[in-house]
Amino acid sequence: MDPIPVSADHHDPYAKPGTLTPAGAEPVVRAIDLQKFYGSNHVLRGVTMEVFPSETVCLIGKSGSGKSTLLRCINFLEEPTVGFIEVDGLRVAADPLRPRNRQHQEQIRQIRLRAQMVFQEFNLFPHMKVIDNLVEGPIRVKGLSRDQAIATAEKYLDKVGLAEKRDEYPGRLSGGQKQRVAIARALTMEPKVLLFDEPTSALDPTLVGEVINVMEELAHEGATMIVVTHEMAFAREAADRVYFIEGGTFVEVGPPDQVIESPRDPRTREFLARTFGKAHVPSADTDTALPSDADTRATQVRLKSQWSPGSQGATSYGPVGHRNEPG
Amino acid sequence: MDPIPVSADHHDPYAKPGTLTPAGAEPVVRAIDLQKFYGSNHVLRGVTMEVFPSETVCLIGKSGSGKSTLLRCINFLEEPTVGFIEVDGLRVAADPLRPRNRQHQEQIRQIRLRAQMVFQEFNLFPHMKVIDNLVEGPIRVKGLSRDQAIATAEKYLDKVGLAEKRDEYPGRLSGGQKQRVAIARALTMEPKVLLFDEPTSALDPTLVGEVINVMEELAHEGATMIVVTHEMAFAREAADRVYFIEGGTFVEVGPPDQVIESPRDPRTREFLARTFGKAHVPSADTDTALPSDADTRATQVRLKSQWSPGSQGATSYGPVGHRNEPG
Amino acid sequence: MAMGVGGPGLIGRVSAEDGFRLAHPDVIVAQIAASRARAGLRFRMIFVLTWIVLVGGLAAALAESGKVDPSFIAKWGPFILQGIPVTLFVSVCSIVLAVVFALFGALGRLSRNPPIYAIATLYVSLVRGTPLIVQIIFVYLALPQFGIVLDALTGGILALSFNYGAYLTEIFRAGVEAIPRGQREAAQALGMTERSIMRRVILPQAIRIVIPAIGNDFISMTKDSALVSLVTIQEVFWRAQNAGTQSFRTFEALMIAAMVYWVMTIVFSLGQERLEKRMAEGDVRL
Amino acid sequence: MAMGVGGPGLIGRVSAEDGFRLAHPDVIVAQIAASRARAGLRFRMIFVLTWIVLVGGLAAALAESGKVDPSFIAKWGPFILQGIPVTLFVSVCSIVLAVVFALFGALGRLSRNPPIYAIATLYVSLVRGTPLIVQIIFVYLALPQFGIVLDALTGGILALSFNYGAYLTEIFRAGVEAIPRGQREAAQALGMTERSIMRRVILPQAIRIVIPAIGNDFISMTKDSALVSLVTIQEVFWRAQNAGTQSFRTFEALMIAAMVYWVMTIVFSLGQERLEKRMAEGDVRL
Amino acid sequence: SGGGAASPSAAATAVPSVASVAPSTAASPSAAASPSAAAASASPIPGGLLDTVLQRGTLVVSTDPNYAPQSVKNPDGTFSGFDIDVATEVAKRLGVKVQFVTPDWTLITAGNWSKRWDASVGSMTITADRQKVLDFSPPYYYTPAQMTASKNSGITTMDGFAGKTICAGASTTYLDWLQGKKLDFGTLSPTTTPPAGIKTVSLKTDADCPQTWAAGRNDFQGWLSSSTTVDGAIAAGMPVVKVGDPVYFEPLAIAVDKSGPVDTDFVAALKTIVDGMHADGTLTQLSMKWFKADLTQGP
Ligand SMILES: Nc1ncnc2c1ncn2[C@@H]1O[C@H](COP(=O)(O)OP(=O)(O)OP(=O)(O)O)[C@@H](O)[C@H]1O
Ligand SMILES: Nc1ncnc2c1ncn2[C@@H]1O[C@H](COP(=O)(O)OP(=O)(O)OP(=O)(O)O)[C@@H](O)[C@H]1O
Ligand SMILES: [Mg+2]
Ligand SMILES: [Mg+2]
Repeated sequence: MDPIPVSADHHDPYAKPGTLTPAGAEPVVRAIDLQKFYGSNHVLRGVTMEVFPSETVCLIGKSGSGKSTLLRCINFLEEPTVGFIEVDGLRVAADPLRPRNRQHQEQIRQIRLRAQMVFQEFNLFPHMKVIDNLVEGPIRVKGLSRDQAIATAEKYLDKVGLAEKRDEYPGRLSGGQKQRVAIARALTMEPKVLLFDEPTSALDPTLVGEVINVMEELAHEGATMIVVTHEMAFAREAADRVYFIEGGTFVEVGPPDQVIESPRDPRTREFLARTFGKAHVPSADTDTALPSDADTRATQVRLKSQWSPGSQGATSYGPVGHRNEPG
Repeated sequence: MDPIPVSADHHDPYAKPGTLTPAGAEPVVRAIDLQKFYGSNHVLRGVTMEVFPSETVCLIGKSGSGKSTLLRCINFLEEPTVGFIEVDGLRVAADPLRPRNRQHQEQIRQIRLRAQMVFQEFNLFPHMKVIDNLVEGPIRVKGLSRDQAIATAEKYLDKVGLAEKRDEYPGRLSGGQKQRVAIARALTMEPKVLLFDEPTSALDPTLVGEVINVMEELAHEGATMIVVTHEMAFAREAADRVYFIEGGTFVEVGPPDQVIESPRDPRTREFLARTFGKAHVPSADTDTALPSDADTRATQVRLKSQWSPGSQGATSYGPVGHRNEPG
Repeated sequence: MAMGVGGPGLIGRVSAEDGFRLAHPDVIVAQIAASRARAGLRFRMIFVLTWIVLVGGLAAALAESGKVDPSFIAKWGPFILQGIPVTLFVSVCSIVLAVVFALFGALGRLSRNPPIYAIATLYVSLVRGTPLIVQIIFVYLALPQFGIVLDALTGGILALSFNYGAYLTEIFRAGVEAIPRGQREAAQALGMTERSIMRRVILPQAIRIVIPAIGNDFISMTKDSALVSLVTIQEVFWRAQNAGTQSFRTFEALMIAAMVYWVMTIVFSLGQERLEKRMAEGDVRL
Repeated sequence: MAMGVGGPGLIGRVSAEDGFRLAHPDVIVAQIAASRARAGLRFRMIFVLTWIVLVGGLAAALAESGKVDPSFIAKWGPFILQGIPVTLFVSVCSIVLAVVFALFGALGRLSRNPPIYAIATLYVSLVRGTPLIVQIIFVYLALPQFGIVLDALTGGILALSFNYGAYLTEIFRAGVEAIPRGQREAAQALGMTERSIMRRVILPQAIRIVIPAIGNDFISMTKDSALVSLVTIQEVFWRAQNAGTQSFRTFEALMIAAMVYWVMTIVFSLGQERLEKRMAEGDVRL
Repeated sequence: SGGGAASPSAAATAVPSVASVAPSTAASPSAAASPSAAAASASPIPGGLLDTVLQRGTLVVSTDPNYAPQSVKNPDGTFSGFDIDVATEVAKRLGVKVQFVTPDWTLITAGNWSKRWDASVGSMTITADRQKVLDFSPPYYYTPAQMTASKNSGITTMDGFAGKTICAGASTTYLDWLQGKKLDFGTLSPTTTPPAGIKTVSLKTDADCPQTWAAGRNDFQGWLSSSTTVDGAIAAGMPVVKVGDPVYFEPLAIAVDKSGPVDTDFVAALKTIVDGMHADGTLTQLSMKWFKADLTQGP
């Protein structure tokens, strides 16, 4: 492999402002020429991705293709080997050879609190009540007063429909409720972008819907989101752009109706076939495709085109308040 | 609930000799008016089942419906609460109130070695080589000499296509290989009947085929088998009779083309729909039904009608010897 | 037709016209539950009986043989029992101090600062590598050489807690490492500093994991505190030895001491069991 | 446009025409590996240095202060070291015997026969409930009352192994219970008798689980064997105390003993680590 | 109680170690009576202690080698000291070899030896309490009990100890005396009483007390032990000063376990031997050798 040119001014050729992006906005997240080695395992082989405000992008790909690694490099849970991360105008370059100095550490912390992550395994703090899980970050990290923090926390807890679980311990919640609390915890930090790493993979199939509903809601309200997911129905409905990653590089990028419904690259096509069964192989008329596992769930999900604020699908997940309506 | 009459002479109304059963043979396994309580949980509510020599019967039903319990009562891994078990003419009545005396224990041991079980989790002995796993039973239980036992063991190891793994430790085998060794271990006991409790549920989907192949082979060679499974393709292809159990009683019993292809009972129909997706809902022409998860695997399986000794399907699982050809 | 053993189980009745008729399910459940309860009761009774026979038999045999002098017990028993508060005081103080040592030890063992890590590791290695009895005498004789003169009680407590601190250090470290990596990551992702993560997220969870181990160590401590008798602390064992040698009845004296320790550990174990059960039932699930 | 810190990492070169050019992946991998290795080496060096400074500094301070007499060490050192074979002999014999006790103890604790279970439970409870020092003297004094007179060495070994046997009993029991239920069921399903199941399936697996614990207990045993000095066994601690008392230099003598024990435990721990690693790598995976 | 200490150099002569056995090389002067004066005289009681010893051909003697110069274990593993020489000579006169074992002092004084050893030649004080469980030979020497103070306590007179804390070895007569117990040594019973209002502490052995001072601790101000031990401590540089005259003298004798085999003939034989050793000057010679003073004649 020959040396690759790296430049801080590289741009994601596929990135373009999403349907909800305010005019003239700069990208919130830029990952530039990102590479990551685990030992000699070359996991990310130079990826460049830009996400504009109020966009939802989905990251799909086989197990081990580097999806989580990319997401975790964005908020420096993993130290990238080469490249740049920029979140909300804050740029930090990869620097794998030295421990980070204080100034760097502070920059990284600033990036983290702007790019909040929701984990597959929820990772709620089990020794704290739900409300304390939510206020921990704002109080310790953003220096809010407890009262302020609680007010914000309650707002977002209400948003995910769990106001009444305020004083429960996480151990007493179902998986779906846990993940909704985790989303509320991220929202309470009022970040610029939300990172989701397979937020429904650890859930019982019957509980996937309630979490997907919350995420859809957020997407439609103009939250900026990067979502690693296997829920094709979600990607199809809510994503502005889908990145298909394989072997640490983007193989195909585009709007969902291109990447998912009529993939051009044979690798994408094979992935979709293998992962979701043959029912997903592109067909002229999606509506006539026979329902399968994933589609059974998809019935709980409203298509973006049909969605309007305040409307409730057949399956609701409790009281949900609506933030700023996208113009 | 009123007292139920229990009689040692009750018969399974659905049982009839299978296609491979020698004329005039008595049932190998009889479970008569079997009931099982776990504490106050009434798990088996009086089931009667008879299996003739060389028959393969499949047991299907929802999680928690009592499938495993029935199977485990047959070889007394669970003590039944009410009823009789008869294996190869040896009959033992339920007796939950006392510990079993020596004579009973010996009878139960005799039943166990005639009705060999294959577990979902393989349960190979990890501290013994494959060959030692196989000869342990024959030497300790049947009193065979080591040489005799090894000869038998090698025969069956060859049969499941794992002759070359003879001196491996189980830890080094794949899931599918483990389960094939477990089947060989059961076969080496030369039992009258094989009991399978979801033998492929713990396997990676790509490994299911090799185990199903071995089981099909056995079925076609005239082994007597009771199989708890979710692999409808197997049931459809290999079963003489399918028992659908719900809430501890048999709801529908019959040949697979009735129970699976055109179930009469609404509970059966609902179960099939829920478990296997709508593709399984009976349709006039099975071949035109769209492929689904289970069907993808089914392509590795030969239909009974097409099967003939010595023929190898598209997917083979290594050298397989053939025992007695069914007439 | 079928050979075999056993008639139908006892649950039901046989009548002439329709053979065996099964009892109502509720009756079956009740009968099985009753049979279980009977078996459990029988087991416990035989268990208690065996203990009584063994312990009582041994006591009776000793009393009969004349090898044991009841008047000795009457005379010296109270003297030995007076050691219990001392033993308890030493044990409680030592376990508290040991937890403090262990907290710092564990932070050191988890530190990525090489000197701090090295010091903590040396502490653990040295203390776990030498006998407690050596350490107790050592603290008694060594610290004064550096001008630190502690009274015997303080010195004994210090030695015990220094020793247990090292063992608890490793338990605490393991407790911290048992916290799933996701907890740290979630806190990092929130933007929390390393200090906050440790103090707010990791330690509170680790401490709960570690409480049973502290309980176990406390129980051991009550026994190991016998060794501080060597540095003139008049706890149960010291008193027993003293009483024994004075009246040439070391055997009886030690028997009394053994009983005292046994009862103490049984009581504490019961207490610990209840604590653990309460923790398991509590709201906070880890 | 973007504020932020840091230029591109060091891996590559900047050229005029096309900005930054990345190094070959192999070079990147090698550079990172080298940087890791350097950091690791630095850590280990500081670690060792800290130990040397601490231990050496302490030794130097003591030597300088005149509190420690080098001639004493020269004279009595060899005498104390001669206790090592005795310590080892006692420890090895005791651990072997303890394993035997524990095997029977664990079978008893797992038995559903109430008297056997009760006896095993009493054994564990009594032994774990009383101090080792009491037990050692007790065995020495009590057994003769029943006409059993053992020489000191046998008695000491018996007391130690009886004690450790009780602790190992519970470890063995836990080891047996850690074997997945499926193993027992598979053996039952083959028709094996309870005896065979235990002997052929459960115990061989349990023993492998339990080997590290036996190793740990052996290391503790070398230290606890110091207590058998009370019953005249001339192992390391006895010799140290003796040398110290005779020459009024207990402090130095105990320091030598502590070093001896420390080195022994370090050596054994290394041995155990290697054993565990070998077991982990071995063919047999549990 | 035994008790004495001296610089290790006191161990001038090598005496066989625990296992090995040999006649005394240094201690026994030519004046020693012909061997086995007592042993040969009367036929021993069958199964009795004397019978056992003669049958075995070895006298097993317990000694606590924490008391120089009475009993010392040398760096080479051999024993030496006054008691060792006495024991060796006694065995020689019994016509048997000698072997030493080293149980803890508290175990020796507790009796119930369970035949683990035959006799204690360990400078044991004859007390009425001990006579309940042990039989004694006549005293083979007498040690003065000497009160001492730590150098930095500034105490110089017995009155200075009033209200202070005083240390003694565990299970010693010194501790008993300090605690105000009546010591019953027969005609030698002490008439002195301990200083008023004192408290006591006990350490494992006598020699631990001065070491505590040397280490810098001041848990106690006084120490009571045998003058021989005190001399040893002073010689080893311990910060100890003698205070006043000896407070009493202890008759020290060979002890035998009462609960063991019948020992009347053995005790009789011991009496003959000890009396002989007094008479022929053997004991005086040994005392001069180890203590630089004749302690065999009593106060
Ligand atoms: N901490 C780590 N150390 C070493 N290798 C790692 C680490 N994390 C991930 N890898 C390796 O990096 C590669 C990519 O892992 P990654 O978790 O990013 O995949 P993924 O696309 O998220 O897969 P999945 O769908 O299974 O979550 C894999 O080969 C994995 O083994
Ligand atoms: N050992 C047991 N003790 C108590 N209850 C049990 C036990 N084993 C099974 N049960 C209960 O018995 C019922 C039937 O269990 P069983 O395992 O037979 O179901 P199953 O049909 O095999 O389900 P699955 O498909 O999940 O294996 C369930 O309600 C289960 O909770
Ligand atoms: Mg991932
Ligand atoms: Mg089951």
